Amino acid sequence: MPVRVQAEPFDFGKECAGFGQGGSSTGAVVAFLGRVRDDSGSLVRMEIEHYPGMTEKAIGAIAAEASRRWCLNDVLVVHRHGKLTPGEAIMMVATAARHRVAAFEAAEFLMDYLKSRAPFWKKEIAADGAAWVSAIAEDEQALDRW
Amino acid sequence: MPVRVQAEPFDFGKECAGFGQGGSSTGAVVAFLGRVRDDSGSLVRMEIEHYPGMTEKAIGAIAAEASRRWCLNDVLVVHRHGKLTPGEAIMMVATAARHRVAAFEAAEFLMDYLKSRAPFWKKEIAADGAAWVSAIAEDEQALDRW
Amino acid sequence: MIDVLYFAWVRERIGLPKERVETNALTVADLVAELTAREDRYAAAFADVSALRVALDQELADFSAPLKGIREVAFFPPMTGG
Amino acid sequence: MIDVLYFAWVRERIGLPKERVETNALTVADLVAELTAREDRYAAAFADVSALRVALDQELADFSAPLKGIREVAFFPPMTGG
Repeated sequence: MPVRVQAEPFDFGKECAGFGQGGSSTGAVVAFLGRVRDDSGSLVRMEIEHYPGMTEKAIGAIAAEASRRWCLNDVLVVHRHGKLTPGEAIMMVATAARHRVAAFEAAEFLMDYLKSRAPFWKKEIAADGAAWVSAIAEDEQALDRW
Repeated sequence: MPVRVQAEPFDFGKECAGFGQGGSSTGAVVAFLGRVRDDSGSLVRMEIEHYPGMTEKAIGAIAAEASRRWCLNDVLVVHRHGKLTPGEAIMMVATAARHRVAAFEAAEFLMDYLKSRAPFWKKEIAADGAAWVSAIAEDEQALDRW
Repeated sequence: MIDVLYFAWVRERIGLPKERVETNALTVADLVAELTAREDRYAAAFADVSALRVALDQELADFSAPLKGIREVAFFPPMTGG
Repeated sequence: MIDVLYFAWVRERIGLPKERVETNALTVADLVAELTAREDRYAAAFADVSALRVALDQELADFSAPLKGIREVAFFPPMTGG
């Protein structure tokens, strides 16, 4: 399954080990891992809410568009929801293509669209209170280059 | 060791599992894997020659420059030499940064410079003969964007 | 009858994740006006629609989009995945 | 005395990976001229220096670079790593 939305942790190393290894037409694999940062040093946990049903559909459409534009041999998106602790893996994408430029561009395209077009919302729970993470203009602008 | 030049195979999954996992200031990890492609279907093996001494020095300088430009929390380059079969891993880079844009850009910078500035030469041994891989103009031009 | 879903701080302000709404609203904007007129908590959630996004039957849409044939409307802030 | 190294098809054409060369060449280009004059296999390897790269003491350099103080010169085609 190229798209997985799950509450359970995933193992980035294992996912990378098993990705894009078949055949010899793949010359380049790019994998991206997003982790929970703790900038303030007081983050207790992150909670990720999503829109079941729409989430899978939206990511599937983004992954299909990337595969079409860059002729990918393989693509993978894993995104967690629920409660996460600092340092934990939030999500990953991986792309497999003949050449490195396609693999890099497709992975960045996936990330840019997942950021702003997949229905996830992050809330940071710190020692002194909780706050929803705000979308930033840069992330919206990042879509313009595609 | 952030730079390894070796004849032995490496395990991309294991390298990814162990990379950039410490602390909670890393929000983004990008890993790239280069594999031996067999476009013609007749490739028997690839042989990679390098310049011992200069190789480590050149890659070290490229990695240091990437760390400086993008303020990386971690960086890794592994590159093999010797005989490889189709589908085998040739090399990998990994970068860890606070944000995704830095991690992606640094990984692409590393790849662009390794392609054209690290002393490796690939030879393809096919059923019907052997030939050195030619450098392509695009790879040289790719350096212009940095 | 239409299912209306709320996510993130929209859900928190309105105080529920989902409700069935009896409406004759022709567009999303009409539905927002109806909901806003109901109670303060709706007015608080919809105070600035430029800060909100809407999905119709799980596809992103505009506030001017017609509701004809739509079974599920969702309101939420800009997404912050990845 | 200077160590001269050859890699990839330069090594194959010249037929050896490394040699010690007695030379008074002031620049890389002078050294190339001396080597080219030696034997056909050198002339074949250095026929088109625009297709070659040179490193002095393991740092990329130009063919116009001076050899003073240099202990190791390496000739090779454009790199194809990654």
